[in-house]
Amino acid sequence: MAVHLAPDKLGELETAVALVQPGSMVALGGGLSARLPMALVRGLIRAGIGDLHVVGSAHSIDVDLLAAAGAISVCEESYVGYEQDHGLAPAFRRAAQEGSLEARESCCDTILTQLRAAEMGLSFLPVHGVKGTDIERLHPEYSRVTCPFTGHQYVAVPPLAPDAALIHAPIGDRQGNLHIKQPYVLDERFAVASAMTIATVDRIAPTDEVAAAGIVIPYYRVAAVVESPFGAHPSSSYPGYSYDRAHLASWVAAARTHEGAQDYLDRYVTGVDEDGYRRLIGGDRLEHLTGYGASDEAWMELFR
Amino acid sequence: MAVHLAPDKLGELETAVALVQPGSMVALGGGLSARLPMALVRGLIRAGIGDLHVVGSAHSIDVDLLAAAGAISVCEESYVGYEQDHGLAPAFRRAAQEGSLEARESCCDTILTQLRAAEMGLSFLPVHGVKGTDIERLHPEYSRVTCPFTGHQYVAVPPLAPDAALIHAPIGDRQGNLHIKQPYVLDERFAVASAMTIATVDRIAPTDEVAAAGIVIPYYRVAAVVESPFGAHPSSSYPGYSYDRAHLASWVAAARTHEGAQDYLDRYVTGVDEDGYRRLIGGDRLEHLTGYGASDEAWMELFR
Amino acid sequence: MSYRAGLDELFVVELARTIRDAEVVFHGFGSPCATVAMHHAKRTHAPHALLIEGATYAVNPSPAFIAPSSNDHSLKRGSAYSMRFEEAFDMSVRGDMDLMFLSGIQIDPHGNTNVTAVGAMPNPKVKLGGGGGGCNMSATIGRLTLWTTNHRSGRCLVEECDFITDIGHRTPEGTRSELGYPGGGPDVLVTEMGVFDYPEGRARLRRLFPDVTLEEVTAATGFEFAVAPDLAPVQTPSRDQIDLVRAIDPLGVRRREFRPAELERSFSL
Amino acid sequence: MSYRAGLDELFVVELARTIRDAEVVFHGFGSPCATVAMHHAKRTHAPHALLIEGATYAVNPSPAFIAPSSNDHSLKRGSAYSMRFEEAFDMSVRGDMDLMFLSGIQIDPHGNTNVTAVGAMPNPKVKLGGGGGGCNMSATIGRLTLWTTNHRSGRCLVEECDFITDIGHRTPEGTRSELGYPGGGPDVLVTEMGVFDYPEGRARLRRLFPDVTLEEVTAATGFEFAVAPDLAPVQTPSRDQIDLVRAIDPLGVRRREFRPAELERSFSL
Repeated sequence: MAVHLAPDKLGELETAVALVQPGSMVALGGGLSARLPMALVRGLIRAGIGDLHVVGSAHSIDVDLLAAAGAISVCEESYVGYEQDHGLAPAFRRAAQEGSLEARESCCDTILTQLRAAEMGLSFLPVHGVKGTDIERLHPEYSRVTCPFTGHQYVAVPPLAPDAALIHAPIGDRQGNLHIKQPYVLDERFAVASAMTIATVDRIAPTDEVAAAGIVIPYYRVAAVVESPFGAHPSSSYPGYSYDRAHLASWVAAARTHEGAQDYLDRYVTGVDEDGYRRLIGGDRLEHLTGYGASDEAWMELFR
Repeated sequence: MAVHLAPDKLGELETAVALVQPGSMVALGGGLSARLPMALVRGLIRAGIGDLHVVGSAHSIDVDLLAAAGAISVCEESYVGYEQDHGLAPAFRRAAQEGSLEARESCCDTILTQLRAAEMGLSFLPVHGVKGTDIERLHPEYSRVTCPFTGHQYVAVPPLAPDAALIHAPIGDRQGNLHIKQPYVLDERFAVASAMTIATVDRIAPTDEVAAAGIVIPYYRVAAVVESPFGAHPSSSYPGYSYDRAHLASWVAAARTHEGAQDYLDRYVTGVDEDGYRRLIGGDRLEHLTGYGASDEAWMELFR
Repeated sequence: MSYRAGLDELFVVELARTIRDAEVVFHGFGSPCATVAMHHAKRTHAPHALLIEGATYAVNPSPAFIAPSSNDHSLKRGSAYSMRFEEAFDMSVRGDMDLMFLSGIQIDPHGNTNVTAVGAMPNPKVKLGGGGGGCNMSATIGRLTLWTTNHRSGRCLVEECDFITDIGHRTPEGTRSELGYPGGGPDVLVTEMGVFDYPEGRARLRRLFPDVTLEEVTAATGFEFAVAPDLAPVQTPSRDQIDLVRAIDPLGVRRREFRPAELERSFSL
Repeated sequence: MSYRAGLDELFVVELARTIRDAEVVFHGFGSPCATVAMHHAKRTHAPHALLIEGATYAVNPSPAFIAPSSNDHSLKRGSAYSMRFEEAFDMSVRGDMDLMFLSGIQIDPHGNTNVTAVGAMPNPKVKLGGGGGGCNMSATIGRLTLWTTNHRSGRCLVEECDFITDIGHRTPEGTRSELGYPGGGPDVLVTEMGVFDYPEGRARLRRLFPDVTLEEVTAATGFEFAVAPDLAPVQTPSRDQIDLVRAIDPLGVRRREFRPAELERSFSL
């Protein structure tokens, strides 16, 4: 939660991911099919930074890829998967079942509450539910607290202050001011509760442009910013591009086996840098994903 | 905290203020010289709705006028006055000193925390300070709570859920969607924590225009909306108009005596409706306050 | 003259019927049937409902189609305002949401649901996706409409969940009121076979889809259940209602919740 | 060649000196001297400071003038981002703010301040404005710069506050650490007569304005205080520094904090 006041934080992906220490707690921005910090995830895998405690709400291929790379020790998310479209996350699921990662599953609202405790500088906060569910058993770090006014007993949760928040934004400036579109998911909370935010942006823009669009995460929360076009691919980064449903399907199919997942990692992650990644996906395909705005029909066709 | 789903809530000021019951807890939007809900305050005074428990952060003529009218029983604000410019609030001060209102002074952060407790549906929240100060003595409703993790003892505060939030916005639509500019002060929190929001707007606008400007308070929090041009006068309602420093000075001078304050109320509040109020202030004067944007020099001249 | 509707279409209309007008309704993610149902209700009997659109948290949008991912921006179309994440969750936990849709890979007779794991944690047989916000929200939201499209498998409606992710009417630790939970808990459970309610906090069969028998339901259900005295077939929707389902969801995303055999079921209207 | 500066100008430069570079600095409302000092520091020795502008909560603005009300929009000019109220307060209470300016109608030797009432609440002799956010913020912010322009009256620096609104180094209930407060408390007190520090949690005179004597300070101060062995005059600002004060605050809003007699004091540079 320190502030980051340097006037220019623009740098390379390799330098940015090196700010993440092995064994640290990492918050993943975005969620499901939107604004996942994929370039940073790929960068972490390339750099071999592992033993991570990842936290977040509902996520998909970001966690799944890190799990496939063996980079996660604890997964404290509320959901990992591809909804009804592609179902369970194969690599995450395999790692959880084998016990090579600890699935310390949580609830969106509990994580929100723990981040708020960190933001508010409080050593605990109460949550409404959890009591009586098996989620409580996965979290020996929770406790109970009794309201001094009503006598009601709540589950008490400790603050969650990640070492780093990884966030992708469509635009940001060199100082680290970031504009994102709703849903912000937990990104605002992550940026405040974490010791630092590491950001990728599709495009570096002048401060005036970012301010006119609306600064959602201010520069003093951001330790490093990297220009990474299509850095959220295969998730979306509106208003730039939609998510790549076919690519997600191909990953899920490949990842059904350990070998398939490793082949994908070799090909799309460790075998290339981000320039190479974009070439592999192909300019035509990426261009196609930017065409969602032409008409409702064009947008719908992306998902057919 | 009920939702308000009627499609058209546009109505008259008299009808809107009648939603406030005598004896109820009323949150005052805006703060200091900005976006005070003055038309609603004047409306309450005209309607003789009193015995109010007002809550808010740092306020000025809104509380002062209500105090002059004898409409406040409990004042739970963090500050009432005119900063270094015009100093203490004469009518509020007189009422507090005489004991005709209870100055249950609070702290901005405590009020924020209590509103958050209401928003989060929690029966208590801890605050950081207060312990060891005399503010705690003014609030027998506070308690203490011990953190189950650290053993630290915090002051615990109960939720604050006002019966009505009075908010002025530059624009809003008929359904009650409101756009305001930063500083939002506590208006977002008031709108959620209160049973209903009663709004005045300088101008009713189409929903598209309000959405493009940015809806800060959504329609389902708002029970009634009234079109009241210059409804924040003598405070500001940017981007429409700046605050009227000379008018504030004349009120403060008048209110140094009980009689002066009553003369002001007779002339500017109970003797007129809002149309009459604007005529008394004068079209030229109001027009002058809208001219702040012509140049830095023009803006500065308003305060010379 | 012949007009046939699919089970998926009847199913979402049945879900839509659990929404009342002028309510606050939410579903979260991974629930295309609930998404379609919400828009269906809003365009028919619940025009004043406040819809919170999936994981976009957009208020009252009118999307041109339902996207296969519930936080795609296409789902925000026409919405003037989107809630922040925290606004939506605060609203639910303080009890300002009237209805949430919730599904489960396992559902017990009390309406507890498991979306965490089949088999014992920490190294389960099948690690499922997880519960999103349900663990807290199920404690406080006005009432829950549960649904599953996997009743017939015999593995969904079970005597005991392997893991309780979201809270129903009672868990081994106590009833909702003993646990201090203000929400009303599960009100209705819609499956691809029929509809249950919870008159005493325990599932009771209330309706059957027209092509399903009580015996089939009994065979597929892992717990004993009461049968309502007025057990009857699900009310058949009108053709307009079915047309509306198709108009709301031209991609047929709702169909991805069903096994192929269920999608072959059709009904003459 | 003659160049004279007013006491108000020396005063805000002295306040500005308590700001270090690359710090997070806040003052709140009703404090034009602190406002001017913040902008002065930002444009001189603290270019990387993160300034939070009064009650606008705008980050690093460069206003064309200082308005007489601290939440006027003119104070936001040039700021790309404004904090929400809750962001600013959270930042302070979790200890992410380095420095806050705080004034008091009464200030005791421990640096407790009273801005609530002179005389006993609930029906005091004088009901003052109130403390804004100070009651919580003074507990957690890195350090506080206190100031008053009313030292000479003899009524401000008192042995005991009639009411403790904001916390200093100890109250009758205990020291900061006994109370569990993480912030460092008052670091400096600047008055129109001189400058105090708090080496052991108690005010000690460190500097005198050039036209003030130790005897005058002693006469005006309602508590006993130590005197630093290196007691010296306040360092005179440069002409450029004074010009900058005038450029930042062309309306002279800072002067509204001072009694007329103090404004007549001037210093040759």
